[in-house]
Amino acid sequence: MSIAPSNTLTVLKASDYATDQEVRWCPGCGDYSILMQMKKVCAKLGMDRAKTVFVSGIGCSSRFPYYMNTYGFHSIHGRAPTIATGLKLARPDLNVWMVTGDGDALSIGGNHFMHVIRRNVDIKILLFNNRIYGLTKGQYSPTSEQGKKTKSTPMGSPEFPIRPASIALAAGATFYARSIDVDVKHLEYVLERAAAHRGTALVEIYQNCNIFNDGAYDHLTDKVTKSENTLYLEQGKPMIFGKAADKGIRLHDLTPEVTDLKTTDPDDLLIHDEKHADPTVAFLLSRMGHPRFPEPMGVFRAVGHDVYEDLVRRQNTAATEKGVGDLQAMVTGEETWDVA
Amino acid sequence: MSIAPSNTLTVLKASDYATDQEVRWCPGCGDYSILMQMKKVCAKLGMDRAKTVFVSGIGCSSRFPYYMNTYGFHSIHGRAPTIATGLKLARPDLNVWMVTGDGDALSIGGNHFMHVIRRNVDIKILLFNNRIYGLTKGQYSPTSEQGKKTKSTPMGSPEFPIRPASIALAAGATFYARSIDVDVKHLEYVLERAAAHRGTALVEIYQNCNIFNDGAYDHLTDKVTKSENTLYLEQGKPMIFGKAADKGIRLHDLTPEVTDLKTTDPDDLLIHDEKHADPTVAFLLSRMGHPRFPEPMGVFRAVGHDVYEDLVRRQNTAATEKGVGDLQAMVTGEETWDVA
Amino acid sequence: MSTITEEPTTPPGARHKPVHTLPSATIRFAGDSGDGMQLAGTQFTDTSAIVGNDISTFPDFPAEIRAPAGTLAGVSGFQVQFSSTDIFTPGDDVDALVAMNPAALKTNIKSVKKGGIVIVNDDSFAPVDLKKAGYERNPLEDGTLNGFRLIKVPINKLTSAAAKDTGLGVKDIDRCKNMFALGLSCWLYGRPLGPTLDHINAKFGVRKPVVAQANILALKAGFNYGETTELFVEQYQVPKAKLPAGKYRKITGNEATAMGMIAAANLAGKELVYCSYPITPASDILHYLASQKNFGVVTFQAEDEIAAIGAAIGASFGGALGCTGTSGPGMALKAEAVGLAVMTELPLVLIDVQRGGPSTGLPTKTEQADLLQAIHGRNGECPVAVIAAASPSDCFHAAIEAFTLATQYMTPVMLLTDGYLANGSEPWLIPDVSKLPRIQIDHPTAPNDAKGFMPYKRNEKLVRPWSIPGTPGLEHRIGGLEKQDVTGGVSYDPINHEHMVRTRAAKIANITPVGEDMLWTGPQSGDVLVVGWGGTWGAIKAATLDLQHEGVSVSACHIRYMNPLPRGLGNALKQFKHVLVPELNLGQLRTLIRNRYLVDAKGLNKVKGLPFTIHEIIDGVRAIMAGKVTDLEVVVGAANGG
Amino acid sequence: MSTITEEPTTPPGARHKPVHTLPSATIRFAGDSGDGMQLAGTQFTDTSAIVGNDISTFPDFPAEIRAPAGTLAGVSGFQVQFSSTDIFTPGDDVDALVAMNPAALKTNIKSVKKGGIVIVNDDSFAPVDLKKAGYERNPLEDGTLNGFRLIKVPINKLTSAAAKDTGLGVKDIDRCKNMFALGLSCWLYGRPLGPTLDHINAKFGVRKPVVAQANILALKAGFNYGETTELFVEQYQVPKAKLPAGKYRKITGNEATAMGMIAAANLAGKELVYCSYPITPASDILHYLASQKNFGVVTFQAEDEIAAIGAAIGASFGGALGCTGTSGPGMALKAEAVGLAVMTELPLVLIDVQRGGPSTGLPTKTEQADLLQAIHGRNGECPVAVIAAASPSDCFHAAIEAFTLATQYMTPVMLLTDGYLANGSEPWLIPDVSKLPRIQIDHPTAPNDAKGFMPYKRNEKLVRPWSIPGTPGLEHRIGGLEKQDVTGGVSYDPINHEHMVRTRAAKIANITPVGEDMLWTGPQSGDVLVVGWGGTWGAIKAATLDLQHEGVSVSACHIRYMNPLPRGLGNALKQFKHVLVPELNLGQLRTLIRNRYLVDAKGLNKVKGLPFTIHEIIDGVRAIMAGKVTDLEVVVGAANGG
Ligand SMILES: Cc1ncc(C[n+]2csc(CCOP(=O)(O)OP(=O)(O)O)c2C)c(N)n1
Ligand SMILES: Cc1ncc(C[n+]2csc(CCOP(=O)(O)OP(=O)(O)O)c2C)c(N)n1
Ligand code: SF4
Ligand code: SF4
Ligand SMILES: [Mg+2]
Ligand SMILES: [Mg+2]
Repeated sequence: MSIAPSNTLTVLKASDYATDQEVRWCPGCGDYSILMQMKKVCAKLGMDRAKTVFVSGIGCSSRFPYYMNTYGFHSIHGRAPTIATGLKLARPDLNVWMVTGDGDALSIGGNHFMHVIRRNVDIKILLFNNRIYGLTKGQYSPTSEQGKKTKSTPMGSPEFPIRPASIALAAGATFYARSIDVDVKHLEYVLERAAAHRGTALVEIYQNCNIFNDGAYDHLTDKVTKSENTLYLEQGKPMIFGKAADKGIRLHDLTPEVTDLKTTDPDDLLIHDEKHADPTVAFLLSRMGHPRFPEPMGVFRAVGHDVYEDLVRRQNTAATEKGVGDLQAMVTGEETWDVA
Repeated sequence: MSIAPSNTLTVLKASDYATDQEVRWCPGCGDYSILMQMKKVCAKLGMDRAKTVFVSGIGCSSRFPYYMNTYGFHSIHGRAPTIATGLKLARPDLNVWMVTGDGDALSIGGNHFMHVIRRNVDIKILLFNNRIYGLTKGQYSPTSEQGKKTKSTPMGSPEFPIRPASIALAAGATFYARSIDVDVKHLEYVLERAAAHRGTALVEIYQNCNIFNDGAYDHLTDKVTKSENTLYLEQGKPMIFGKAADKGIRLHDLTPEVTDLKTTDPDDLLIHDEKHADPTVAFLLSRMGHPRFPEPMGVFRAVGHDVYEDLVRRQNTAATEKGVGDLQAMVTGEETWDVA
Repeated sequence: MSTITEEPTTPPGARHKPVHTLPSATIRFAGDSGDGMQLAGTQFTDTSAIVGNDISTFPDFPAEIRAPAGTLAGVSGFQVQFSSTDIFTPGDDVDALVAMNPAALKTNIKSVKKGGIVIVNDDSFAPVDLKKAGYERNPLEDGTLNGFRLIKVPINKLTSAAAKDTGLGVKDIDRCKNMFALGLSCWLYGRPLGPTLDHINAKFGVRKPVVAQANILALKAGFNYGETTELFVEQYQVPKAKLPAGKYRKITGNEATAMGMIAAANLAGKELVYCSYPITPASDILHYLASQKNFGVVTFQAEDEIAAIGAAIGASFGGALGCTGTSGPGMALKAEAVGLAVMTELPLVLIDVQRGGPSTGLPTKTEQADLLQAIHGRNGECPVAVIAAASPSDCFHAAIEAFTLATQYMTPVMLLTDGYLANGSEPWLIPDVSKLPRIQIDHPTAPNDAKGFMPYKRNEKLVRPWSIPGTPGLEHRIGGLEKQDVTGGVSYDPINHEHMVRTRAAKIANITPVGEDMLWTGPQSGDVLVVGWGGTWGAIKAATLDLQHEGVSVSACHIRYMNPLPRGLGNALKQFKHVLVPELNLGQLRTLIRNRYLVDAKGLNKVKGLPFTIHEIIDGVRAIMAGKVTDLEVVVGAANGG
Repeated sequence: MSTITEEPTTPPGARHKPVHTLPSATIRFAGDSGDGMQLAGTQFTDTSAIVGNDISTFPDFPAEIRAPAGTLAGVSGFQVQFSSTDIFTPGDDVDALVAMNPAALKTNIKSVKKGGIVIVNDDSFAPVDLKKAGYERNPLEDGTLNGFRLIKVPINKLTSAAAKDTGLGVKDIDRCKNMFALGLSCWLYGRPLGPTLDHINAKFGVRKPVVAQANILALKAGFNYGETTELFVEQYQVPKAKLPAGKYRKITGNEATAMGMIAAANLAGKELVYCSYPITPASDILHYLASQKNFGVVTFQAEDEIAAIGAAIGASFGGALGCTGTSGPGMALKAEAVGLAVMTELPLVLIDVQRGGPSTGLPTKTEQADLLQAIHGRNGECPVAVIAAASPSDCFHAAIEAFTLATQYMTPVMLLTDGYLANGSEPWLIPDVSKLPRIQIDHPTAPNDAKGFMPYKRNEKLVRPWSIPGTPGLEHRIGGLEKQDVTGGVSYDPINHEHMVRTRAAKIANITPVGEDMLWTGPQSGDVLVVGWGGTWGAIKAATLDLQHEGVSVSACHIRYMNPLPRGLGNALKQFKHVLVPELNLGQLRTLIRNRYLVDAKGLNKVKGLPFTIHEIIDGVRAIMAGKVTDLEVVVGAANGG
């Protein structure tokens, strides 16, 4: 998949990736920032508009393709992974991005989500996780916290939230990263990393729905608490966080624990390795979360692996090398007889 | 959910749980043994036939309910978890078992499978994993090894197999155990453990399909290689295996490795703890497999946790305590006016 | 709850200005999604109902949660007709439009009667506002509104002036604009402010007294503005309607549907297990039921529509009243599982709140295009009963009937409503629930045959017993493979298969209605019969009555039981020269009628995401009487897609 | 490939016994799933084809993979009619039955003609075998078979005797039983052993010479047994048929469908992307295509049916020929996504190999009950084109036509076949592929409008351009929300919605067939018109010809284009006194015809999981001519489920 323009050498600006469609998200919605960073990254990488396709399901987040001046497909609820898979099978040359929400990807679309990751189709997935159903006006989603009061759960949700990262890693994700709508630089970095990955790259973006779930991520955005609650993952570096970089994560009896750096031997700290062959450590990170732990942000996992459409296409090549199909021969088959 | 008979005190034999239906699996199919062990366990625990329900999807394995003289529902492909969930919501008093296959549970039914586990509905799931679609005569399944040649993949499957255990643990499984059709004692033990668990208990059973995927588990059944390839998990015990119990599993740089006990300090060995609050270690076990590792058998995880239908029902109780619903009052509502 | 005395309410402002009495009037509030038009409309409606008018409402909101302020996409409207005679629709044309911004004016002006009143918020017509709405020039000046009675009111300024002393922030004061507009409207039509004042106090009084005060001030300012300024030369009043005596409430279709379900469970002495995946416009049913847990209602928000119906089937198997509700796309997903419920012959109620299709279509708009999906949308010969509600309050009874049929016949029953019924409201003479018929359900407790329990041994209505787990001695197994009759065992026997296919068909074909299967307006013979179904009842009935007053020989037969069709229908159709079938689709009921009775029924079809106006029906009847059938036939042609 | 001389093949054994010449004969091989009956039947068929007979086969196997040996559930059968005249069905009644065990005898004896030959494997009628089959007493002795020509052969003993010297294990030798039975049958009907010998050598010759030898010995032993023993007093021969000259092959419906798809891709110069989830009886299409990767065919075994259609839509969006195939339950699951393809107006081919329903129903049996699902089974007004294949080989052409329509009209096209066509086979005059018409496809490369590229700007056939990603300057976005015509932007505009709904309907309604939309047998006017569709073509045609020979004024019109219906159909129907519609359902095509043309078509309906016999059709025609319409009308009543 080539993402460099084939047809032009003119340098494109972020605004060149915008359509004439008026953006119809609520004022203040976190989606705006994600759209902006995406356009920036497109420009920075000079993505070929003609060869780029944004595929989405249904939800506020899934309106995304209308706002990108590339090819786009706003499909049906939960099915974007299937459309993206078919598109890549037919057209491995395209640069395919998928946009989905926590309901679209993990509720109705959970199975396709799991299987596209398992197959490692070469697409980039942006999962807008606002922990709510936005478009249908505020019911809890699979990522909503237990006990959450919503339109459909006036007495609180009885369900245990799911961690997209855990599911993805269990399905064999070759790339998983996490960022948040308002942290524009970090988001931009993560999007670039996803663009560079070959295979399914899942980016979970914490996104604020200021109408139906406002403040879901205050602990990660609030000036005061932000740095105490965020663990920025850096390849090869020990896991340290806190405003004063005074806390770290170490393993104790196979479970992570927060330790005070003053009293800890730095060598005991976990070292982040996104290339770790075994997904277990990344899985361990996926279980860490507020309030017991800081939320890991950045690239959890990025490993190389065969890509589905390559393997499929290789079979065509191999078969064709033994001789391109002859239609007449096929229709004729082995056993025939003549009638005079 | 009471599983002791309410209506009778006569002791039941395994044969009492058999129906008059002739069993229609292929001669030699691993399903026969599973059926036998299940009936034994029913008898041993004196399960009340009237209060026990077997729900299944579609597949050879899903024929199971017809052969159990309890209530049964042979539903549609992949949807058994949804039927079982509704049944438990309506009837928390019932003892509900679900029977499914690797295709039924992980292909078409993957999403429901994930969600029923996430909700921790109090059902027992028997997943017959023969790594093939049996009933449709031999296409590869999501658990089939990459490169597998089947009717639908004459040049080998291009897909990367999924580990049911990994997915289940990622979804928050409170109980996961693994056994194999021919190891009847072990299977019986595991089924008993599942019966005793409150919440979703997933039992993955390696099952041989002698027609379309014969010998898939030879490495675990073959007299010679069996003990070298099997790691029996025992609560609180170090992970040791091998005919001579001469090998163990230890962690090195956060990944498991096989070590020779002669040269290893026993304290370095991993100690199995099915009660570990953090699912990460169980997840680590779920990644271990032939040929690099012995296959862990037994109870990976068994932790207590709120049960979905309890939480739902508690809301009804709480609401009702504030006053049982008055139909006339509801129909009347707040704002009314009189027309004389 | 306020009571009304016999003498008509004299509008307080009536002393200053001439008061015209109207039989009925229609007002529409239109503004930005953020302008609180739905609330203003609702309050105006409640007030009108309380003063004794008959009312009918039509809220109309955008698909976006909150499209950018000032844009056409963001316009939210609420129309209400209030009347001294009984009415059946929210009104065709609008007598008075309240437009809070240019976008609202642009999207709604077409519906205003010539000479109608147009109240605009003058403060929101700055060039930038006009641009957002796509106006080149200012419509308030360029003569666009000639022929209307334009009334420009600086609502922003007046509102802030009114509430400035409350000390409330500018933003919050601005939020009171809708109350000013409401107050003004109340004055115009002589509506008391009391009910709204009560509402404001109930809502903010205690928690946010300042907000309450600001809203009250704005409301009163609006009222007084009408009374004091010279902008209005006259005032109107709509006397109370002669409705049957009794206690009334206002009700929407979704509320009625949910209440009907709870009532059904109650009447059957059963628990209701409602399983659903949110989807517009059906979600409110889930929301309502989730708030009624003290009725023992169990609600399950499933991971998708398939899980929802699966859980409902599981609940029914367990002996509860399983139900699943959705809209068109969700119903499409349930198709395979409906087949399972048909094969296992379990009671199940499916609710389809129809919306604009195909595919995602027009999620917030109304349509009637899921009828043939309801009847034919499954593999194999897979019959289910289908009922359609005719009005918002009829949803209550239709829901009870659906559960009655489902349990009495051990079959899935589809209940069709639509976005118009779901969100529209009307006054409802509150029923005495003690008078509602009980739903009799018997679960067998002992074997029904010498050879043991036979799960598919049928009664004279071809219905099998509903035996539930937990019953000793009745252990049995069901599933989706063809069943042997009587024993319920799996059977591949050809004779049995044919027998079962015909038995399942006959069971449905012979259903006896438990409610009215058709609603007649007028005599059962004549020139034109207008045959309708579902949410078009109001418009068709109103049109039919109007035409009858003109002496036209027309009757209306509104079908509530779509499958099986009403017994008498075939014969009834033959008593008329013409049969016209108005539908908000390309002719779905019509295909059923033509096929079944070989009657050359013509279609009057509208697929705009909007309900019929009374005039559209009237014109249709006139056309068919004038022999203008070929025009309609074009429509018919398209209807069949071939 | 063997060539046939003009003179009929004289059976080698003919010198000893009288040879009767028959115009045609029907033989059925029946035994345990493990007995290799499908192979015996296939070989007998191939041989008959090679000697120049017309042939038609009907394999019939159980839903279980391998039910317990000797049980009724485990019986697998293969019937073939071979003839000297051209035939259209595998035959009504069986002239000769080969029953390898009691269960096979019990389940098949009813289909044997009175006086027919019944060859049983004497060695498998021990008490235990009888018990497994549920026989109280031995049918070979208790007179059950009086009236048949019973021939008891100790096949086990004779087979092992024949092959004992090969040194092959007992189990393996036992596996040669079917070859003995085949050899005997070949002798009986004077078929040469050559083709089977070739087959055995090709299959085992090199790899397993011993197995090959054993099979050959058994085959010859069977043949000689017939010739030498006195059990058979006479022998038969069926001369070659006068088929059009040319090169022939045998073909099943699933093979033809798969080949047609590859041919279509080839003719369009496109890649085929076939996305499917395994399901009986459609899986073999996936299997076949997966083995043709050297044609650039991409096959995708999806996680479920919804993923399969989603991927097919994605592939079509990318510019490939996207196709998804399944059976009834799977088609039900695809309903929502079909709507997406309709809204986005992308080419898509959906194949439904119909099986017995509803729900899981009878997975391995045939039925025609998905027609109305194909036409109406989606939310909203959601028209698609529907084609139905009439015979196994017709599937080849129907598949090409489906892709032609899909790409020429930018629409989903449903291709309906059924289990009978899918697994049944017939001789096929191999087409010269160079004579097949190319499929012309143009993807725009430049904007189609001054204002830029307009994805929904239509041509005179109302078809939008198929512009694919990768084309600079044509970037655009599509989706499931209602589209504005021309621009393709999201639109909630009422007028546009109605326009689009009618445009989508008109586009389908005005499709011009690219193949024969109806197949006529007989004149286009007369007393009775038999209207059929799909796999019943053979039986209907044969019955019609028989009746015509008797001088009955009957014609048959077989519909291949189900939506839109053939242009001339309405008029044609009116040229007959009676219209009879035989269907393997409760009257689905009939409802379409009655609705569309208001013709009082009667139904002849069979829902047994089995194809029509010729006599059933003949009796139906006789009944309708005898005015026995009320009986049929009962059927009609049930057909409408109301
Ligand atoms: C088949 C189907 N079911 C349900 C819906 C209604 N629906 C639309 S979006 C949505 C969930 C949106 O939540 P999420 O995916 O988190 O997206 P968000 O709006 O929060 O960005 C639902 C239930 C639908 N459009 N289609
Ligand atoms: C909706 C639907 N799709 C497909 C099928 C066909 N089908 C039946 S079982 C099955 C898979 C069986 O595999 P598995 O679940 O592993 O069960 P097994 O037969 O191996 O025990 C499939 C694809 C079906 N019955 N229904
Ligand atoms: S509802 Fe929430 S997620 Fe949707 S657009 Fe508005 S703010 Fe954003
Ligand atoms: S096909 Fe395989 S899984 Fe199915 S019954 Fe036969 S042996 Fe068992
Ligand atoms: Mg969301
Ligand atoms: Mg399997």
